[in-house]
Amino acid sequence: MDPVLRTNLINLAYLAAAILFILGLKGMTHPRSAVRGNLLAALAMLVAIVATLASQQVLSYGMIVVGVAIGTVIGAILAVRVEMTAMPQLVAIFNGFGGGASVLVAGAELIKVSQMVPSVPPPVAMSVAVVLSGLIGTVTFWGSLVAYAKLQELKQFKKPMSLPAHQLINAGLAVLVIALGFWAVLDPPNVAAYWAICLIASILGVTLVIPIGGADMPVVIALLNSYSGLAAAATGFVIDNTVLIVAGSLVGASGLILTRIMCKAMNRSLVNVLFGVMDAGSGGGSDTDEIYEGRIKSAGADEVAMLFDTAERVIIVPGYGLAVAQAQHAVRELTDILEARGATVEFAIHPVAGRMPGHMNVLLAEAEISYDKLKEMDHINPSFAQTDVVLVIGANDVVNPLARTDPSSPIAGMPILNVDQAKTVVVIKRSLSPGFAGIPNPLFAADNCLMYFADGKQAIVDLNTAIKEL
Amino acid sequence: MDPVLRTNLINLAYLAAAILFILGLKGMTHPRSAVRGNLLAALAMLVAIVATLASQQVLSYGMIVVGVAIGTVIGAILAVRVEMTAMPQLVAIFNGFGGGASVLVAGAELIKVSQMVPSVPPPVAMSVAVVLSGLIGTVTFWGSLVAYAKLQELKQFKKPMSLPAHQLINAGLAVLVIALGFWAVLDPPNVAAYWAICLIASILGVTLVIPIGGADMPVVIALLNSYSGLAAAATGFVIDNTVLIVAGSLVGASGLILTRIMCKAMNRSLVNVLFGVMDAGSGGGSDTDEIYEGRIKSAGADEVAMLFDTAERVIIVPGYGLAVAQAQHAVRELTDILEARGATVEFAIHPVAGRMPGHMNVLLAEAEISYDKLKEMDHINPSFAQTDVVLVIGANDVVNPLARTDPSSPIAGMPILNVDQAKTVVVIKRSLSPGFAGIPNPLFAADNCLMYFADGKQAIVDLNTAIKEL
Amino acid sequence: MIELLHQQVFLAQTMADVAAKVSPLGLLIAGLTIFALAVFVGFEIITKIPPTLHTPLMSGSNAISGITIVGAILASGAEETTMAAILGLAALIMATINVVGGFLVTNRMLAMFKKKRK
Amino acid sequence: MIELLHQQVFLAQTMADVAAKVSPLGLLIAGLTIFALAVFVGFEIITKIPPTLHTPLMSGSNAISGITIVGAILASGAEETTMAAILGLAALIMATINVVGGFLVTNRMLAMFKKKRK
Ligand SMILES: NC(=O)c1ccc[n+]([C@@H]2O[C@H](COP(=O)([O-])OP(=O)(O)OC[C@H]3O[C@@H](n4cnc5c(N)ncnc54)[C@H](OP(=O)(O)O)[C@@H]3O)[C@@H](O)[C@H]2O)c1
Ligand SMILES: NC(=O)c1ccc[n+]([C@@H]2O[C@H](COP(=O)([O-])OP(=O)(O)OC[C@H]3O[C@@H](n4cnc5c(N)ncnc54)[C@H](OP(=O)(O)O)[C@@H]3O)[C@@H](O)[C@H]2O)c1
Repeated sequence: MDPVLRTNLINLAYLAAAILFILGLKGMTHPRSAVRGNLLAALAMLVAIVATLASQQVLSYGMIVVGVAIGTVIGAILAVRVEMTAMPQLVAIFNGFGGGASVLVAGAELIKVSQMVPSVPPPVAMSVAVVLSGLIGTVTFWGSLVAYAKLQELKQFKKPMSLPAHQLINAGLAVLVIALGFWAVLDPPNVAAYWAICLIASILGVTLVIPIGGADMPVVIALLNSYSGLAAAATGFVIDNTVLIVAGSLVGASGLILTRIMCKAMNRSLVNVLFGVMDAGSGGGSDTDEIYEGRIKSAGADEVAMLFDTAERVIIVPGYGLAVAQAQHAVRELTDILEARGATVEFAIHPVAGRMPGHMNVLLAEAEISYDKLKEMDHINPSFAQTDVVLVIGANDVVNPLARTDPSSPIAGMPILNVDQAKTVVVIKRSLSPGFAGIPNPLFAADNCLMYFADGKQAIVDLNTAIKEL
Repeated sequence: MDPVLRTNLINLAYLAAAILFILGLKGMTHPRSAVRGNLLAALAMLVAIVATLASQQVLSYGMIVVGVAIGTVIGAILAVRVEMTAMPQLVAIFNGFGGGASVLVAGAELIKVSQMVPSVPPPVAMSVAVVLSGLIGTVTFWGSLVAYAKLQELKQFKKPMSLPAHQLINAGLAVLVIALGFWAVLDPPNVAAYWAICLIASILGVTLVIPIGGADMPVVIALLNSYSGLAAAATGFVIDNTVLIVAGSLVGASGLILTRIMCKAMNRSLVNVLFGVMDAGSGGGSDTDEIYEGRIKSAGADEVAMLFDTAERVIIVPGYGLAVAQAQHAVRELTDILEARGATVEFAIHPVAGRMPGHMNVLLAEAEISYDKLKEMDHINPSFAQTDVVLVIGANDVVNPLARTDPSSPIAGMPILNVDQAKTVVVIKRSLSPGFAGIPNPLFAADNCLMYFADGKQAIVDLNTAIKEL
Repeated sequence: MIELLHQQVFLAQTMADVAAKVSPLGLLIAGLTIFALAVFVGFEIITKIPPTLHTPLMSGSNAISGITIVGAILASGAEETTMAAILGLAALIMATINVVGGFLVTNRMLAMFKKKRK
Repeated sequence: MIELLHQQVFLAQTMADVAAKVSPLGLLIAGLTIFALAVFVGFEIITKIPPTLHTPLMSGSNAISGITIVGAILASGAEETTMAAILGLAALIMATINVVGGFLVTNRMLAMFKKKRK
């Protein structure tokens, strides 16, 4: 085929792919069209890949087949095998690989250019794009790996870690990278400088993410996701490819907005998430004792079961502890039992309950709990006052009245579920230890609150047995 | 300067202009940023114009100076002189000129190409774009002029007019235009076909708009506005110019959405607006007599003034008649008088009161009535029940309870202002004749409703005098 | 001219790529890409606009559609055949009226809202 | 090759225009235009997304960022120097994992919501 026509047809396919990507992303923002949106985006990717395979720059298919085969197998196995609860980690890993790929593509192109005969220095714009690809992509790669390790709760990464003079080290590394960047741009093509940038960016990726607490990882992943989009867009500038630029900048922009939305839901600023290492357990100590002392009423399965005997309206508030205990199936059974006894059961879903957005929805959906039982905060808050029993399972911060009353607390201003207005509140958790925000919870000391200390799953299983025996 | 660099710098300026246009349009969608948005868009235009003047295609500036000077003077005079109430017409005229300009630019380019030596047929894409520019631009031009005539209430255009077999004629013209279009594309460059297309499109522009009622003109103008954007975008393809494509398609898309939003606010479909000639006065006759007979209580200025003597809470409902009577300043005075007497006065603004969106806001703003007295429908509807006197000035359809009760009426389903819930309603209009929808209004026959028959302005002036004499 | 071209093109671009980019189809594709993206931007921006702003928005975006003034300037400054030049001048006058009048009238409308706001 | 170019270019385009379009700065501008528009689209689309969809959206858009697979294919199919080819293969494997895994896992997540909906 006429090479000009061929190139044009490929570009036309890229245009189609770009439009499909946009439609796909648009679809993903509405619950009803989300599945179709994802499929559209996948179709877009397929179109782009097939078009690329037809390019005259592709001379041999051997390597391509090998690479795609290996990647597909690994990706598919990971995606199909993973537990629902481990999804955030997996997304982090995938994201890191995307960033890494951008780095390598830009590097390969730079090597190709540096070996051209006759040697012509590449245009400035290309050199800049190469540097950006390398920098952003590498930070994404290592940052995502650290995020993975934290979410997977690998021992070494469990706690927020910070080196002495941490921000100073980061600043030093950043200055170093910028200097190397100037070198690479002013003396192109410069393969050595490129790898040096990637090296420093690797360290930077680790030191940037490692001090951030595991619970903030969803925000970090959203941000790194935005970065991987930007890295892809930069790579698009390097190899002058429209679809890379469109798809990359789509993801870059939407990731940034998503990051902001997530920060807002937690009532924190992005700067605070990234640099304001949260003082785990601050203000604990004496405060805690004061609040709890002598006011905690604890109960066992049988006592709690009695409460449910007469309850007509029950609301269950799931939290991070439900995910840790993997109690969703037991909760499903509890729901069935209560409904069989004639009670109405609803779930109150706080927007930041758990450790990733929509965490509770996914968990409860896994246990096949009907979607219309899950109520959003604004929707269900007015009805707590008419509720007989509220069962809080492994939630803490999202039901902490300090958010309303103590303007100095780290969750001040965060809207919470007003469970304290119910007739009786039962809280299932293993101890009085605090949740993610590291602060005590006066709810536990309230008159209408009963503590049921146990692992979430065991507690519910026992409770189910007890109710059946009533 | 190096011609390549010069072209590139111009394109860079076009990119800046495109971004400014987007930011400007974005700004215009929020009340607080609207002024700034408009200025940004104007700045964008300036950047684009200055960049174009630097182009090496511009060989002489004589004609340009003349053209810009004439256009600026005319445009500025029209814009500064126009009465607030005549703005919709003016926008229609401006819009038509934009469409016309696109037609002429595409025509000029076509002539240029047709006279090239050696003669090379232009690419298909260009021929198609030329045809689209001519067609869409011409329809926009003539359609806008007709819309202007209707809004200006020129005698000949006052009523919806329709020829016998009107839609058939339109269809015939459309087929003819398409045939000519094929000729122009298949045998390029074809100047004769182009002008023929423009001729037929001129007739089409008139016949498409002329049967539509004057009150639907805002929707038609929004649609024609979208067309003029598309014509500009098509012209952009003709002369291969990015900023024309970006700005044109921005306007094309946003105009289409705006059209849909406006149709929704009137509870009608676009097809209904464009082709469903509204039967003015249908269902009038006997119905009207039945509804009104013996139930109308009419009052004069003095009687109405008595009502205000004791009223503590007054709501004024302005409608199209207020604009016709130019009563806004008198209303302002009434407000001042009532407030001086200790009453609270608010204005209930229905989204489609008047004949263009925001019509009432603009009118009342002109009379310097404070912005926070103007309440939107959803906001004020619950408070009618606690209101002593509602004063309806020249509004009819927007307070017609038939919208709630009669599913066969043309305004069925349109949300209305629930003025009938107030203690007393006073309606100022000249007669019992219907409003835009052509239907009777049972409100006028309600027990708590007083009719005050007079021209809107005179009525308020008299009322003001009467209240002062109390 | 061809040397000019040659000298400006970075060699890593294959000649076929270059030729494709400036071929009629290539230009069309580049234009369509921009068109499609701009249409999406336009659609997405005008989602939840309050009724009060419908008229100013209409008038403001109408002024934007006067961008065709760019084409009119090119046409009337080209010293082409008389016919093309006359068309260009007429186009320029019309487009200028649209642009100048459009922005001014929008500003007047919006200024009215603003004044009262404070 | 130059003839090829010549023959494809429509003559109404001046040579300077053509040269500008394929010059490094011209390519950058074309890319930036697309970049800017796509950024606006991205910003505008993700405005009012419900929290439930945050995680699937994150995962889905993450899969989209695997578009760099296009670059990886070009790099690994180019029969270039060994070094570039090895980098290309590594890039291709990583990008494929991102794309395949990303879309699959997103689909799994979304399927969970959907099943219950009915
Ligand atoms: N959703 C998101 O996107 C997101 C992202 C980042 C951060 N966050 C933050 O995470 C927090 C979420 O609030 P939350 O109320 O869901 O959780 P939380 O405040 O972190 O509290 C979780 C509670 O679960 C208990 N728990 C842990 N393992 C358990 C087990 N096996 N059985 C029973 N209980 C167990 C813990 O108490 P014991 O140790 O005493 O059992 C802990 O107090 C918020 O502060 C939010 O800002 C959310
Ligand atoms: N706002 C928009 O964007 C828009 C666009 C298109 C269509 N519309 C339609 O327009 C209608 C607007 O409703 P509306 O209640 O504002 O107006 P309306 O229903 O058209 O009624 C206006 C009333 O004002 C009276 N009137 C006319 N001139 C007057 C004068 N000089 N002094 C006193 N009264 C005078 C007329 O009665 P007399 O002749 O008896 O005096 C008439 O009944 C709706 O049906 C809407 O759908 C609105």
